[in-house]
Amino acid sequence: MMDFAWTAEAEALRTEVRSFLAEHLPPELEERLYDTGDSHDADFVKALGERHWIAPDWPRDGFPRLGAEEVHVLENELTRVEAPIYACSTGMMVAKVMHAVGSDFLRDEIVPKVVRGEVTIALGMSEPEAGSDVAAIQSRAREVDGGWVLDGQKMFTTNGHLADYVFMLVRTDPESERHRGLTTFLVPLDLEGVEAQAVFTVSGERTNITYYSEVFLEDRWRISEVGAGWHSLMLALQDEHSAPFSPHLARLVERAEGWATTPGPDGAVPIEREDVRRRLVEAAVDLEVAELLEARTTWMEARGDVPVAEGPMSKLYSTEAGVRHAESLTAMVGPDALRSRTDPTAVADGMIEHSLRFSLGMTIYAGTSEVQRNIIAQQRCGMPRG
Amino acid sequence: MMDFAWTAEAEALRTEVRSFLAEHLPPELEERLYDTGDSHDADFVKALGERHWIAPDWPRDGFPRLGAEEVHVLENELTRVEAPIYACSTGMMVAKVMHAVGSDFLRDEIVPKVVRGEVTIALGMSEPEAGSDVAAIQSRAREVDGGWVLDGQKMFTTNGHLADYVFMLVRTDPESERHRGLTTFLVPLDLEGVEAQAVFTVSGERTNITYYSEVFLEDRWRISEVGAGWHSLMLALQDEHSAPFSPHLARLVERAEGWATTPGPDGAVPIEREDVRRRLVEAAVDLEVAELLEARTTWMEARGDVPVAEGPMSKLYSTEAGVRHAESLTAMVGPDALRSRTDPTAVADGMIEHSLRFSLGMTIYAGTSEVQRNIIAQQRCGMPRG
Amino acid sequence: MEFRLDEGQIELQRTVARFCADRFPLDALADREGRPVQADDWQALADLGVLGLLVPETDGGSGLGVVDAALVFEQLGDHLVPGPVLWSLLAAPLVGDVVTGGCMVAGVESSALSDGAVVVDHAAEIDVLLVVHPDHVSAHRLADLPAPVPLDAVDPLATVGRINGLGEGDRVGDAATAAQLRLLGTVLASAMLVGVSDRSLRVARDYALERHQFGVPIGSFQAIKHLLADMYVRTQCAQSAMYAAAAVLDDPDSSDPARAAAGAKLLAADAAIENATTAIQVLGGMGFTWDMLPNHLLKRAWATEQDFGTIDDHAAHLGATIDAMAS
Amino acid sequence: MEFRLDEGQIELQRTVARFCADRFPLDALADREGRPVQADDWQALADLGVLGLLVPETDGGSGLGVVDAALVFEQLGDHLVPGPVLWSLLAAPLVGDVVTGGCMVAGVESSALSDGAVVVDHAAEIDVLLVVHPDHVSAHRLADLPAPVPLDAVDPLATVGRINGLGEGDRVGDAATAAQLRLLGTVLASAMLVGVSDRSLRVARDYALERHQFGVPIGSFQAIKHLLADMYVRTQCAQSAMYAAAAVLDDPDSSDPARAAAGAKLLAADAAIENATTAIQVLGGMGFTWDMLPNHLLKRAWATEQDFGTIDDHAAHLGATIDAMAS
Repeated sequence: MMDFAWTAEAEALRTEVRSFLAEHLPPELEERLYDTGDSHDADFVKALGERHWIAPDWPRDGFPRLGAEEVHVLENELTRVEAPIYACSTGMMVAKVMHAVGSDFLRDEIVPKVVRGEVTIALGMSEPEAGSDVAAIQSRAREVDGGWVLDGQKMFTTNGHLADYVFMLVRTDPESERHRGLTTFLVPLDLEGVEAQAVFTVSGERTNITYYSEVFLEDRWRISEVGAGWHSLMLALQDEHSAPFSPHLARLVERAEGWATTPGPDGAVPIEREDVRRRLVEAAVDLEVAELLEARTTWMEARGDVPVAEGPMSKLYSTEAGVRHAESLTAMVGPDALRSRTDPTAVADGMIEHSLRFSLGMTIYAGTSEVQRNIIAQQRCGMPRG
Repeated sequence: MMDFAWTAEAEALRTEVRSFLAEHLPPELEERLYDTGDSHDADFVKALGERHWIAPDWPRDGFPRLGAEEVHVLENELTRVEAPIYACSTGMMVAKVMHAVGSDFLRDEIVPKVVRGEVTIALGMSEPEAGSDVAAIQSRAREVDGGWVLDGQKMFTTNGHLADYVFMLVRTDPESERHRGLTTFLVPLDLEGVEAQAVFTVSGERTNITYYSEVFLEDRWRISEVGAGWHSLMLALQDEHSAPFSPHLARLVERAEGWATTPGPDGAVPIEREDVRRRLVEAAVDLEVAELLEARTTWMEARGDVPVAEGPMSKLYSTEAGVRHAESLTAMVGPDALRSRTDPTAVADGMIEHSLRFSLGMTIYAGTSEVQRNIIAQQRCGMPRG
Repeated sequence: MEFRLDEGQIELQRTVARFCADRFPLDALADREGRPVQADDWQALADLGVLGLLVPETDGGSGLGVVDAALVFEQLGDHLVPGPVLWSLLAAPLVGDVVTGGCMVAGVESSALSDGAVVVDHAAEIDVLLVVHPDHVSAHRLADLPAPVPLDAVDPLATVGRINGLGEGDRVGDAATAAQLRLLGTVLASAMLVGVSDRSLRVARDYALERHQFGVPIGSFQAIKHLLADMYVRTQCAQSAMYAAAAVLDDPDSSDPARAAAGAKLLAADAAIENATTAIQVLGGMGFTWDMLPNHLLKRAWATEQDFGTIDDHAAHLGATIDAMAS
Repeated sequence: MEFRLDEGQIELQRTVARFCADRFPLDALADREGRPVQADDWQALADLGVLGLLVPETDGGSGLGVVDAALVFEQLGDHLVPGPVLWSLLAAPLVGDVVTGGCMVAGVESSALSDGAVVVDHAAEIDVLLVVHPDHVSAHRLADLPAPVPLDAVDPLATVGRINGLGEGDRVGDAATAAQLRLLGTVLASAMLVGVSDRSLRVARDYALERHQFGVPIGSFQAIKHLLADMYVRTQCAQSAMYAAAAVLDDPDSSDPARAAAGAKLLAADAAIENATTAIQVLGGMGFTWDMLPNHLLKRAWATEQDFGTIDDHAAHLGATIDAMAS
């Protein structure tokens, strides 16, 4: 029998998460994150870790292991309010790789700290000449007495200025090409020779270019076998569980509805206008669909299926709908919609303006819409590669 | 100085063409063409030929040679009312090839008849396995005493059941591949072994599959040198002057405006409704742009420039706008829009319904939208082929 | 949460798919153009239990739920099954002999009325015309009505006629029944449209793999791939919303049935029209010929979009109830 | 018919392009963020004759036409030139010292007024504020107004301020002048937006050729090609409509200037926003960073869409005059 309702446990968790957020994500913290563009807050992450909400599907003494539906609700609630959890996701992505192929030191010393929210790990994969085509990387490490010396440069090291470590993919065999001769390391970000240079995005988040110049690294920080870096990277990416994207659309709709149901300076309530209702309905219908798609993906995960094209489909649908509706709802509000949050005359607290900018990155990061369409065509329509 | 007005000569010609149409394209003929799906009428074509309007840029004693702007106006007016001129266009395409590479017989006997509207020529290029990729054709001719024997099958031979000849591209060297070993012929359609089987399109036009079974053909019907067929085909296609597409959009807009300004059964005039005005404006703006683009293409031709990407751009813009607005204006009219012209209860004489079906073919024939985008990207944005 | 069909449902789906493929083969569509529903086909549909799906077992039906019926109608759309199956199924609990195939029913919503006349699919073939008014449902024996005037059908696989004047008819349902019929009709029309979307995708996909250009299947070209990916996404979205709406109709307390049904119809009609149109584009010149499947899929999509509220109607309904959507 | 620029126009275009590239280099945008207009830049613009383009030669201007001015503003958009150049140009015939660069003018349409306050680009930097009312034009010396309250600018290359209360000001134009300023402003804002569209296309094109993935330029992929083709078409359409509108303003009897201007603005704003957005998508992760050109192009497009009527405003205007469009 089909059943589209969430479990009672999941609904109970939703309430719990919301009261957690009311306590741990006060307006001041939200404001600071907005102003700095940071995607991380150490206290918030520690509080999450104390509830075992960083890796809720990971076994830990004294804590229940959450089911897929509960994990979904937890992530949804956190994402909807833009809680600073990105360093946790990246940390757990790397923790799972270390758990699978890392040394005892990494597995026993580092992984538990990630789970508890005590340390965070940024990602160092992309390079100026290696975006989607990761195999084109040029950063390198050469073996020296007692360890390695790293040189290179990584793009988009989000949290590179706040995290404790960065997960680095580098070329250890200078003669090698493409996927061969690569090795992964966990690089402490406080080592000498490491530098993070701020890069701000259109939506105001801070990411970094990180530079590595003659960085000496003990061998215990090596994650993969020498030359087996590509395999360990694949382990990280294989974790098909993708972040939910519909909460971003939900946030936009919520803000727009808030504006529409509040009387304007002339006393008129915008939602009485037909075009306002039309635009809101279009967004609300797409939001319901996006949520349904994600619910189904969650249900597949709960069954142990791999949603190999469902994740891409959800991401494609939610993020493209996000762009479309951010534009439409901006037009709905009119010129004032473009004043930003830091402007005292901003409409809807400037958050429709922020959604408009934010939405443009969503169709790019974590695989562009073009890449998602290729995956869907190949995986679900049986089209040939290339 | 920029100047966007048509010449006085062109405007005078417009008036002349309109009165010609009033005389030679009476409602009964329109209706017969609609019912049969034919794209040709011998009397109409003869009347066109008498005015030298089949090849108005072709020298002919006793007639002025029209300039690019006048040709444009002539074609626009004819296309807008769906006059049966397709067999003239295809005929002239082939006449130009015969003029360039054909024998004296073809040049002196056939070409003038095409120009005068006394004979028509259909195209036999596409095959079941060779659409955009014409070089994949399999129809063949083998040399015999005194001529050739043709075998094969051609798709989309529009007017194949009405025209006098078909322009055939066949493989004359059975060992050859792709572009080599091809030859072009002018095949009289009344020869034994030629058969035309009707294929109707979604918009109700009749095209044909033509079958050629052991058709004996004298050598005088050969157009190209043996093996030089590809070159002569390229000559035909190189004629970059493309048919105008905006008149189809103009026809749709005109019909929709006619509906919108006529009181409905309840006495209300639809154009008073805001959504009706919005939909009409969107279509009218796109129509103005489409006409501007075509005017500029015409102007380039008049200057002797080759509008290598402008033709594709005009076609892409006009035809995609056609699909979009046919859908939008159908929704504007409501359920009744879908009753066809032959239905006594039809709205707007069923012609919005016809535009809806017609528009879907426009983005396919004469190069799909995908092909047009490739051309534009390569020719005007400098993108690499392939 | 459970998105999977149970075993009975999967079996039902398979049975109907096999039946349709067997009795209404898509490679013989030309034979069906403009033809009335064949008596043996109608009897076979009745024998299969399609017409009595929602009638309780005690009354000779199958007593199944709306989700089950939706599965069946997805298949009917997928195979372009002809005839007023949906209206007959809706009428089955209200009008005698429908379940057994002895009485064929078509219908109209009273909103379709203008100057007292109605345009009805299969008008000349039916026994009874069902009219869903805002506050009641009436049934009219064809024998008591003026003879239908034949019109051109949007969908060439159907016939259509205009009936000038209905009279009173028999009152066979109250306002609640009328509302329920409208909801059921909306969801099951959506199911047919999802079937049309999915078939359009498969037709385009098969062609993209078979047809070669420049030595490779045209499905290797990114432009074609992306068209197919978008077709897939549209089908999946419409299907998810349609199943969800069907489930809400089975358990009306779980959510708002009118809202769910409106959303489903809107998405399913859009998916069917867009996908059939895209199938024409993918098939190119061949796709634009009358006898090929995309033409028939598009016509069916256009015709079914009109039943139980157009895209615009449902968008307007959702707009009017937007306050309920605020989350 | 003549679509070609004459030699004088081509020379003008080249001169302005060279000037902009030299004085406002796009690789040093970061230096210009949030910065007021520099006095020497403003003087240079005046010296080049930009501010007096439409002022008769007898009054110290260049006495050029609207098409010429459109060519210049295309370049200003293309190079993201800062400052209230458009408003100053509009004010030049009405307010003293503008042509020589001695008086900087910004402006608002009275439709922008709410609760007596106005939001003005470069409010703190100007000498005079021009207000275009429905039936007249007024000029207000900044010195006589309350001090502007700085706000965040949509376009980081501009500053913006709120002025609370305007008073009466001096009447410097009648209803006809007001109407003419609105038309000119609409067309020249369109020209700037066409410049932004075209620059967005060129940025995306260059990146698509330079950036390699899997061993080939990303411009080899059909998905990227088609994005670029659509950018090209949008730019060409907007440019054609914009030049046509400018030509109509130069020869108002040839067609309806209000309708032509509205169509141009609608198309140009859409092209600029869509192209800048597409440039971000083509440049991928890099495109989404603040310091890269696409961000600035998009911000300029958003900001300029608001000037002299948004897309929606112009669509509404055309809708209201639809009867004139019926052909």
